[in-house]
Amino acid sequence: MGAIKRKATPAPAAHIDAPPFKKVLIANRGEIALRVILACKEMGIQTVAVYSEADRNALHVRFADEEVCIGPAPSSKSYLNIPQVIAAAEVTGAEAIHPGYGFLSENAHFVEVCLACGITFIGPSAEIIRRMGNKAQAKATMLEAGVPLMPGSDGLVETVEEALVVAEQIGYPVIVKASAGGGGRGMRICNNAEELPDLYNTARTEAKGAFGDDSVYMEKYLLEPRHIEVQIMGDLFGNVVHLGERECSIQRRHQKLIEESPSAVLTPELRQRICDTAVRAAKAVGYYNAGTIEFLLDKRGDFFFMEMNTRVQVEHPVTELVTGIDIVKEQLRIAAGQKLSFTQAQVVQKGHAIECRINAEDPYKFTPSPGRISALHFPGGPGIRVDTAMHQDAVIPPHYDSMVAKLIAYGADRSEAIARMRRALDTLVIEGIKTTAPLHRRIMDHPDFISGAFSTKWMETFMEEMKHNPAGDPR
Amino acid sequence: MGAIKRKATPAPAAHIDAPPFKKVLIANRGEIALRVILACKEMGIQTVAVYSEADRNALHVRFADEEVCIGPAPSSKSYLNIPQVIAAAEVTGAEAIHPGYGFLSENAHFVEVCLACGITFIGPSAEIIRRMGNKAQAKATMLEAGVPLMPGSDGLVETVEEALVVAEQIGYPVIVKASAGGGGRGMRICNNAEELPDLYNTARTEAKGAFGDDSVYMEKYLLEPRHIEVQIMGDLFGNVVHLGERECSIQRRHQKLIEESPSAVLTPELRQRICDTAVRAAKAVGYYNAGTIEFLLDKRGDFFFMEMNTRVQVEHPVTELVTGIDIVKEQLRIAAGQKLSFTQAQVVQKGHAIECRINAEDPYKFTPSPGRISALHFPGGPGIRVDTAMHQDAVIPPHYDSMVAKLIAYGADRSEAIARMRRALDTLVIEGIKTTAPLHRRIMDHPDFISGAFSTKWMETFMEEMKHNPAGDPR
Amino acid sequence: MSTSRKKSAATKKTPAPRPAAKSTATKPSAPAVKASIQTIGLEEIKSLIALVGREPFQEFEFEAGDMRFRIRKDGPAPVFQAPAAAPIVMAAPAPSPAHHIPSVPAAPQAPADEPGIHYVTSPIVGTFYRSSNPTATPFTSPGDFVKPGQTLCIIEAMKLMNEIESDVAGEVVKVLVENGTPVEYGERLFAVRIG
Amino acid sequence: MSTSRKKSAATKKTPAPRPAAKSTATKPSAPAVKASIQTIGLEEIKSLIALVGREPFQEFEFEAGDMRFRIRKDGPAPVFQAPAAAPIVMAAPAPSPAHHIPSVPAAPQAPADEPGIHYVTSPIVGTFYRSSNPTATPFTSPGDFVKPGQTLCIIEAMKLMNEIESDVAGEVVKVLVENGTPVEYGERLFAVRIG
Repeated sequence: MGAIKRKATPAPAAHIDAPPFKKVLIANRGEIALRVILACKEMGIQTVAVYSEADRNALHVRFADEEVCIGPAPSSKSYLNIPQVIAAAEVTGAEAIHPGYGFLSENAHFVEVCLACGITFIGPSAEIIRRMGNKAQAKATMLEAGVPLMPGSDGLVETVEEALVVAEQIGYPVIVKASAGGGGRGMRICNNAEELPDLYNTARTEAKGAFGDDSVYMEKYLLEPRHIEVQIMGDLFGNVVHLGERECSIQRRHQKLIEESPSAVLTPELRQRICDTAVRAAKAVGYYNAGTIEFLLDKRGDFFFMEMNTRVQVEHPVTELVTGIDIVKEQLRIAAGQKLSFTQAQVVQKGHAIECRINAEDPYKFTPSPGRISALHFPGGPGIRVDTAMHQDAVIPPHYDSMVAKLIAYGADRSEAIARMRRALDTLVIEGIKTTAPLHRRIMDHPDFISGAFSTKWMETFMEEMKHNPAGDPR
Repeated sequence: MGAIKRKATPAPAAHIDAPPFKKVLIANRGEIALRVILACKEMGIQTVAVYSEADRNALHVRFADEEVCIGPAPSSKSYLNIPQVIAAAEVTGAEAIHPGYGFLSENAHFVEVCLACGITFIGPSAEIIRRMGNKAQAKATMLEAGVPLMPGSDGLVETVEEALVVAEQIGYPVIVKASAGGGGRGMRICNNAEELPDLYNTARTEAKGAFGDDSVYMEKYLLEPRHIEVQIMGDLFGNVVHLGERECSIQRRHQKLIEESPSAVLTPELRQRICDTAVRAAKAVGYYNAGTIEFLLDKRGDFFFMEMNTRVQVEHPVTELVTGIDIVKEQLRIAAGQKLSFTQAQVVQKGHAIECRINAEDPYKFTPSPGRISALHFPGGPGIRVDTAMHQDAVIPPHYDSMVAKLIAYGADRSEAIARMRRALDTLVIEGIKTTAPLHRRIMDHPDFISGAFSTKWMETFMEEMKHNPAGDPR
Repeated sequence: MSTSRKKSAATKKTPAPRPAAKSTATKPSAPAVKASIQTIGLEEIKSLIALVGREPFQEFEFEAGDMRFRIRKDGPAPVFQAPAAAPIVMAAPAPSPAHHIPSVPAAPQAPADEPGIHYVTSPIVGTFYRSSNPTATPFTSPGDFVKPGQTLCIIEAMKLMNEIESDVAGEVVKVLVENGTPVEYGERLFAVRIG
Repeated sequence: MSTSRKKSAATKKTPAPRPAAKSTATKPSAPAVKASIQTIGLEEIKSLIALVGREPFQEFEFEAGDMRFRIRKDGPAPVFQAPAAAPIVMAAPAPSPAHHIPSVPAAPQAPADEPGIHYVTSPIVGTFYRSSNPTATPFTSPGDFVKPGQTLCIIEAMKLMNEIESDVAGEVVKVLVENGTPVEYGERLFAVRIG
């Protein structure tokens, strides 16, 4: 096995602003590790890649200035292994660590270890991560900041009588949920007071059987909500701005498949209201770094706080394309103690961007399809951005997530963005593994997608349609 | 050999505007053929690729809806073979032909054949092409339209006395050129009246020896001119707008290597003046389609008409990136008789774009390097556009030009665009052939390039520098 | 135009059957409009003539049922430099084994060739016709013996009828293209068993 | 933390040498600054002490020529849950042929291994030291015979000294890493001829 290599890097050119860091370690893999490396390269920052034995030939390793093998393939022994990541930063002299998304990115303990070792964590403080990671605490904070929460019971609902009172307060339909629950069990949707008593009792019985705990709580149930999130950025000086919203309603089992910006359904007034609310939410926790506030939006234009992600998001490129702001470079500047390089007034949403996540999965059954990529061609030309760490002959290891590429199309308007995404999917070649590209291609032609008439429930009905029309694969 | 294939294409979706044509044949190969196919796909136009036997496995063939082999590898027997191209349009029922650049794109005869056969040529009329293709006629037209021409003798200069008078009128330095000349022979640069008689006579003697013709003419000689060109677009209704300028001074033997927009040296006033002049020039010939007016700019801000290109330019992407306008799609609309889809006021230059032409050549000796691409990775991420028809295992045939890809970097400003181009070149992998990528990488680090202090002569001095510092290859 | 198509003579080095280009004054008829127009009146003919007059055609032939007419204009010569008056007769390209023309990659999808079988391929892009007009008998059919220079078919391109000649002697064993369908450069038209 | 490093014990299935983790109270010194500072005055020492005081170091040792000093702070314990006072002793990973851990691809750049030679590899990322402190003799040198469980070197990571033990018995034939240089996970440290 090879020793830690230091590669020759061109001397930083005179005109570049002093880089915010000399050397940054990227504690991640795949496309996001490469994305951070690209940002560092643009800023004249030296990069250290860490990798597991399964990723020896990965592009993030190839393109970093230095590389350190930190463990065997399983994440728990490599990318999630805090002492190994820290030791890699120490032996290479990296001043800061960018966590990407996933892995250690929202691990408050890791942030504390970085701090203790004198390494800058490129993200918010451990305290902010803890506060927003704890659902109850996050909700309490948001309530205080005047951010709308999903109406619901104040804790557990002990009796049918109480359930009826709560339902009357928050309005039907309501959902009764097992507090120990998950996976839809111990969960009942009620449309009116008549059916509530029976459904309440069934939910409790089912919860008891499934989890050994029959305690339930209640929330308002949105029939066809949209997932709208707001990208925010804050610095250490208390400045917080938003970069507009992203529409992420095309999702399957809470896994986003397609994201776009702007949303096709927000009026300028509603957009302003949601974005202002997100800024208020971020300011309430003294937020700094890139962050995302996720909301559910109902048909009447009411929106409710879901959660905050305290890291760069998979779908950040759509926001970068419509605003022209490089979110990852801004993260690096913020972590180095610089002020935000732009004001709210300078953030302008222009054009439309759509991202399709291309996963190594069967496009209809979603079973993972790891393996070797025998032929590869990524689309290019106007308005297409590809974020990927794949290459021909790359082997997709079974140990990590299945995303192989993000295909992002930009156009002057939504119609041009869709047209470009279609032809990008038509000129994408990935052979040797199955991918979700054909699924995306079908969605791009679907009247609901084209008209923007979809909710977070849409993929379910779409998959049903597909079952009855499996032959319509346009590829 | 396979028959003409018709591939299944998804039905055009409801929301797309009626496509300007039903079916377009692309009379070209390589990246520009693919570029036109992408534009057609976005507009719902069916595409027909033509190809020579050497291009059987090319991507423009793979991604077109139909494909017709039109001849053996040599261009003269395939891509330049007018009857074969026309016959391919006839048998496939293509209504229009997009010529790309090079090959038949500025062939007035071909335009006439298209007309005679009832096929729309996507470009200007044969008459316009003839007029702008003939140097004397183009100059006369420009003079009439008040476009500044390079000061010079009115025809041949017969005697030393006449030479001295002309030189006095146009100002030193002047250049004496053999009217039959080329390649620098029979050419003399004179800085003052004292050296003129001798140099004038030497030029004539050399011209006589080299070409058997000692007639010479004179022009003003610009010491370190810059190549500035203006992208214009006109429609059949007499509307002509400009899309700003491109700086193309980084060239070697009149072959452009790097192009950018905007130019780093134009003041807003000068930009306005050059662009207005270009629009005037295009209006003077009743121009329609995309076109480029090339100027030489001297150090004092004077500029002189060089020539007009009546087709889409290799470097059109830099303009597309800073204006957000899709030039190829606009060409298709114009040819179908639609009005320009934007006004001059709607054209806004935003940000900065740089293009590097990656050629299959030795980066220092420029000897062609055809062959098989054994490994390939194109850079992605924010601000990078790649226009290419290459793929891993592609074989670059020796019959055609050596450009394998256009790497285009976009940034909020020139500094960000340069930084992105650097990291794009650093993450570009092309194995199996030599390319000019390392040369571009060095130029991106050169203080002259960074400061914008270069002229069309700059590559000569840069290549000299390289000879003395061949080891400095940053890759 | 015609020279660039006489591929076989120029590129062959072995003493293989070498068809000579020949000129002929006989003009095969244009492909007939084979639609359901079985009868046509004087007014229709007049309107066709007027239409042809407006179009930049040099020549126009029409045939329907028993009727057949032809228009030829003496206007400006057509802009492309082709002998407009006479059809071009050309030879099919000779077989070109890879070692003769190394710049042409072997077609990867070509099936393994049967020994003794020669394929007559199309030297141009156009529409393939087996006979000089729809009512005529085909130039050749399976079982016929052909000799070099013998016309095998017509390929129409740019309103011109191009006779394609055999470049070998032998028995036609198969016609590989349907009458009236487009063919591309190099496409196999006939399989001929040499001998 | 220490459990995740005891790779050999957890993953081995064959009855191979299985070193036990052991604890030791002796703390090896930190690596010396081996630069060209041959003499150093009181002022320099003071400034070094001040510097170290500001940094979040637990311990600092310095050595130049005859001089040697060491600083140790009793500040707040580091936030990570590691036994800060004692170094962690861990076993080197046992040889892991591909059929035992198929998820780990064979390193493509590894040269063909000499038969009978076993490589002791690093179970962690850190800085490699051959001895417990700069003046001490190396734990092992070429020619030495080692047995399973014997300490071969120290790897420093996160200010902790981790003793690396041999997982085989045999003769050390080569030390593959320079003293004081960084090593990564899986990097070969010693070549041992088994026997």
